Amino acid sequence: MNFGFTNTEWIFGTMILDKLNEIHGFQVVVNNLPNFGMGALLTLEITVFSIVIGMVLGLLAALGRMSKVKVINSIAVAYIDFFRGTPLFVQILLLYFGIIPLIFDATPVQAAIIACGLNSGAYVAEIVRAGIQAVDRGQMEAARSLGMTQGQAMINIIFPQAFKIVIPPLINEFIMLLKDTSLVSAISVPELTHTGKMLYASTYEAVWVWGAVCVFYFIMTKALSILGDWTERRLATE
Amino acid sequence: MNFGFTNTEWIFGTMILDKLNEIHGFQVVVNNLPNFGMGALLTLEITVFSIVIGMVLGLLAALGRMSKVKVINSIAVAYIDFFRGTPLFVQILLLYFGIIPLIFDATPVQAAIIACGLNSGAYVAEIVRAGIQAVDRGQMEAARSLGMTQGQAMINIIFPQAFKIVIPPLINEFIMLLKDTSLVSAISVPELTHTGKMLYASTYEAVWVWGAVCVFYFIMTKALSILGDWTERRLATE
Amino acid sequence: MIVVKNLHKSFGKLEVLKGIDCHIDQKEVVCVIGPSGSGKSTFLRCINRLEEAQQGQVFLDGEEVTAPNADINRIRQEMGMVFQLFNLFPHKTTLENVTLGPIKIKGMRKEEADDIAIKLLRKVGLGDKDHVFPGQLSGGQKQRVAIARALAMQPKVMLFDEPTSSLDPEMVGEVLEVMKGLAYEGMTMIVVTHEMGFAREVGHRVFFMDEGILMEEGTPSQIFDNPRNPRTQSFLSKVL
Amino acid sequence: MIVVKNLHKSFGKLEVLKGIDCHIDQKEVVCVIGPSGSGKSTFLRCINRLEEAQQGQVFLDGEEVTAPNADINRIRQEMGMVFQLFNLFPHKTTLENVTLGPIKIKGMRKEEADDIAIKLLRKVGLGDKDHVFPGQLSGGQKQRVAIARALAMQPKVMLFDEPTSSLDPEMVGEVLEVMKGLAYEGMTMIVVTHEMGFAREVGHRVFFMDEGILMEEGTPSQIFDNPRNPRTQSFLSKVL
Amino acid sequence: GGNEEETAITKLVVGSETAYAPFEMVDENTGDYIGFDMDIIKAIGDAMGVEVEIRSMEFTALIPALQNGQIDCAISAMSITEERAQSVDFSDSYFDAGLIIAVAADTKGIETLDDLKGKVLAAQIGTIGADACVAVQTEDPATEVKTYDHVGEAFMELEKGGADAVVNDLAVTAYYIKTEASDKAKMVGEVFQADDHYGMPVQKGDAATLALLNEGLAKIKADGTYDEIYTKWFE
Ligand SMILES: Nc1ncnc2c1ncn2[C@@H]1O[C@H](COP(=O)(O)OP(=O)(O)OP(=O)(O)O)[C@@H](O)[C@H]1O
Ligand SMILES: Nc1ncnc2c1ncn2[C@@H]1O[C@H](COP(=O)(O)OP(=O)(O)OP(=O)(O)O)[C@@H](O)[C@H]1O
Ligand SMILES: [Mg+2]
Ligand SMILES: [Mg+2]
Repeated sequence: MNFGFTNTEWIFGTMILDKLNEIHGFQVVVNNLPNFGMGALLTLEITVFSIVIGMVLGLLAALGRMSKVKVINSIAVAYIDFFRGTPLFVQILLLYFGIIPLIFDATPVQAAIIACGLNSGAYVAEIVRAGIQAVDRGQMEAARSLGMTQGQAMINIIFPQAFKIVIPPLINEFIMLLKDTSLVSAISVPELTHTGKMLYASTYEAVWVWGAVCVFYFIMTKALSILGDWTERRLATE
Repeated sequence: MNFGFTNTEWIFGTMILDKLNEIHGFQVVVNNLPNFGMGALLTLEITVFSIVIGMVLGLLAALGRMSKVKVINSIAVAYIDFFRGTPLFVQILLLYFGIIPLIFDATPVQAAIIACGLNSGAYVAEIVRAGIQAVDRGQMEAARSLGMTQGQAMINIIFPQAFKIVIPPLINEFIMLLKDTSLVSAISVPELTHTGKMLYASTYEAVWVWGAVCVFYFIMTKALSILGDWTERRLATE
Repeated sequence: MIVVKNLHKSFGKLEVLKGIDCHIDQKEVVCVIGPSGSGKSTFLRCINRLEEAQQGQVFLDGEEVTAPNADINRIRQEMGMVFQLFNLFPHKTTLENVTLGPIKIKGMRKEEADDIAIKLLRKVGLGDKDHVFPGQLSGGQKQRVAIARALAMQPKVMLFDEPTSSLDPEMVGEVLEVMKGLAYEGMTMIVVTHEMGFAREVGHRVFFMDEGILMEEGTPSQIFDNPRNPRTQSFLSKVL
Repeated sequence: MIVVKNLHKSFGKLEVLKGIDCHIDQKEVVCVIGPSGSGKSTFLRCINRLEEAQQGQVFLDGEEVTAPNADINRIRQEMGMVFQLFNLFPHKTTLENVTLGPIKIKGMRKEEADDIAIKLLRKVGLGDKDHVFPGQLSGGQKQRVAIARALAMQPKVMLFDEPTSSLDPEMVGEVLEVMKGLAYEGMTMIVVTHEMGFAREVGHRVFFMDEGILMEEGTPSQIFDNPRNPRTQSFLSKVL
Repeated sequence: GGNEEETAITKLVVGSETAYAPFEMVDENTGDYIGFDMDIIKAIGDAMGVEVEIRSMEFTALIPALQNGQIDCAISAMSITEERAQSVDFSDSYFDAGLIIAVAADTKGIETLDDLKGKVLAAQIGTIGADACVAVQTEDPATEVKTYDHVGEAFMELEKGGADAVVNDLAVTAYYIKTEASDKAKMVGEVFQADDHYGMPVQKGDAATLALLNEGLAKIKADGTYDEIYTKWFE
């Protein structure tokens, strides 16, 4: 059962593996692979829920930001400015320990999703706004000159085109958010980074533990960015 | 001494202040304003040093990324991919506890600057690359058709134009980095977030402490983004 | 049919239209010429209120287009507009580009709109391109689709803003042909153009604009053969 | 002076030049005409190797431009190029645009380069615009600066790629005037253009290209008045 | 250099997780580091004539920082455990501690470690309190353990109702309830792991620092300084 390797390769491979197995940090990582896996899964879960919330909030905030109604505009601007102008890490602590308890009992995971969702909403808002503004002005003019109302033009002409423009930066935001979920480890959400923290606190194997955590994150972000490139190419050829 | 306020305003103002003074959290924040200030100063310091390192590394990495020499290109790509593909938080822990001690004795502040500098270098690299590529292709062709070498064209024609394009996203990266320095609180750098953590642990005033920390960050990022807008406007009119 | 009274338009401090007065009769083809930046596009865009004039009035068949309470979306349906850069909707097929207005704005049934659109596409010589996206068309084809799109709303007047100036030379002809056809069918048209040949052959009247003022107007032969205004003379000497 | 032998160029699968052979004599003005996408620009750009041909040779005064070991940076100094979109350096004044080549490439002293540049700017009618940035110039002025920039390298031949087609009509004349002047001074020129008037008046020979092939060549009167190739005939019928 | 060791020590760089009242915390009015541990190490410094510099860091960072030589010793209510003793050397014990369970004031039915099975527990990452929680979880996987960078965050979780109990050092929990939560939380059951003692870790093999700490500790215990400090913080 050499799995297609030559004998020398096989011997060499097993030798390296034997050597590795003698290293404590390597054992720690291998033994905890299931834990890392579960942490990564929760990381993904939080990311997906957050981006969904972020997209809804972001769309609303973008429209609010472009609205001519003063109050709506101010609210949207304040929301976007606050969440883009302060660190997510501090937002998480403020929301989890300060604000959310005043409103309702949230589990750490719920709080994490709320915090990350609110934060990414602010970034998505700017992406959406940029996307809408990137649609050639002539498109709106052509639609209006046919006799469409502002709303009809938005829905039929501007949004469908903005959608395409917005996809690549949205995927990028997705990737950013995935990395940012590492911060919710501070509120005891047992995601990937928290898994690393626990393991590190009991083994002190910094290079191995944090190295392994990096590898897990890298695989996830790489997969997303390949997906992003693929989508971008597909959109370009369409 | 009413500082130009009317009597009613003055009375009303002092009343509010009296009420606030009765609140524990408010007192905590007011008493610790100097500490927040010092934390904010260290935050700025780390940010400035990191962005300088980041700009140098970023320029090198961008050139490496566009180089046709395979080895240089691969190194640049690996560097950029790793630091953009994993969370800064984990990078900080990996570097501070794992990698840097293998090389030399770094203080937490040094380690923070190294970690943030390495991280921002990867992002700056992509900004610089995008900036160079955003210069109209015709510029390179015009320069080459005069008889300039690739290098002469880069230095005389492309870089000066890319520079202008790159300034706004660089300032944006500066702002991102300023917020990201909140993460070095994990390696006990007594910057703004760490100041908040310590104060929170002894007072449990989540809303006041983290609210105050947010305000400090917001002031700094807002100042930077106003500076950025101003620069952008100046560049546009030039 | 169209009456313009004392039209003024500024962008910030820049006064682009300095009081335009004119009237255009039904079935008349008016060509607007003049140097770059003289305000030709702005004039056209003020007529259907893509730009809001600061002062002055525009009337279409006696109805004031510039009135604050005018139902501008309905009025615009009666004024088709064709742009220099086509402005086709890139995410829709040519057929959808043409039927979008009738269906979404007029609430026409899809089958009926398709019928009309196919006829219009045939008329502009693109009967076979109905399921193609604008990205796959040449410039001349795009502009012809844009004309069909405007015609689909059955407008009373057509406004053209340099419809051929972003076309490769060998495509200019095919677009001008379509416009000529329209003119002969009796469509009222205002055409901003640099194609002096077209203006001379098809235009009933030519307006020469410079620096926001309608400097001179007259029949093509008056303008081209006997320009009285020195500005007109100097402009024509450069472009003819 | 310039000899082109069996020039082939493809972009991926798209064969753009399918074997071009021609020679251009000293002091000759050759105008290249043809429909959009026929490969005119590519032909010009292969001559100074802005595009690398896959096959075939180009010679300038007997020296092989396309040789792998050719000192292309020196050779390019002898072939001035003017682009459709001007490609002036926006961060430099007009004077700097013109002196950059002589100073940086030829190592000329700044004073000397300034002298030459001022003379050239005067020659193209822009003696007063030396300290202005390109952003403040009109299209026609930009193109004239671009011509001065190319001339500052004292080239043996000038290549023009549709130098007037992104200009407003009233600016076309001023650029063609400058080119005409150059031609009369005996500059060797290859001009890709849609300005048939210019080609007829100034060109010594006209090349008609279509689909990557040099379909027909001859004197202007041969090409414009008696085109033999049916493609030439059909193209000219559209644009004249 | 090994030779100068005895004469070389004029300054101690001391790591501490300054978020563990009453052992170490930030004075909410001045921002200074205060607490039992802080007073002890300063007294040792005074007694031995060395300068003391406190460096605030995460609890989990203390041992790595010692190993890397970033700090000379730590004082951070750190229990002397076999596991830790593999990585660092500990000074003599300077405090007898033990773990206690804290629950919300109105909680009934939680008295012993056994009662914690199946409950939601909160503790600080890397502490023996967290180890105790994990031990409960190992026995009954239905137990949920929430861990935080700082114990204060675990207490907040209890206050918010996000946890049924906090397992932590007696003195710290007592101080927290006395100063912050006398109406919100209470301690239940007996102190356990009472053989738990706090020590000051130094880098493995750093005999000089260890000697200095032990000598200083002996001195302040002998001259009554230790008792003064103890009274100040715990009575
Ligand atoms: N939206 C705008 N904001 C500011 N200035 C504008 C705007 N639109 C046009 N202008 C300015 O108004 C002037 C007239 O512009 P307009 O487009 O009407 O000229 P034109 O005669 O159509 O020129 P061209 O032949 O180049 O199309 C120009 O100076 C132009 O820069
Ligand atoms: N860099 C390139 N990559 C791929 N295809 C190209 C490239 N440059 C030109 N082409 C294609 O080669 C063909 C010839 O292009 P070229 O620009 O030489 O034509 P042209 O005769 O100059 O046309 P025009 O009059 O529009 O300028 C076109 O189909 C064009 O799309
Ligand atoms: Mg115009
Ligand atoms: Mg071309």
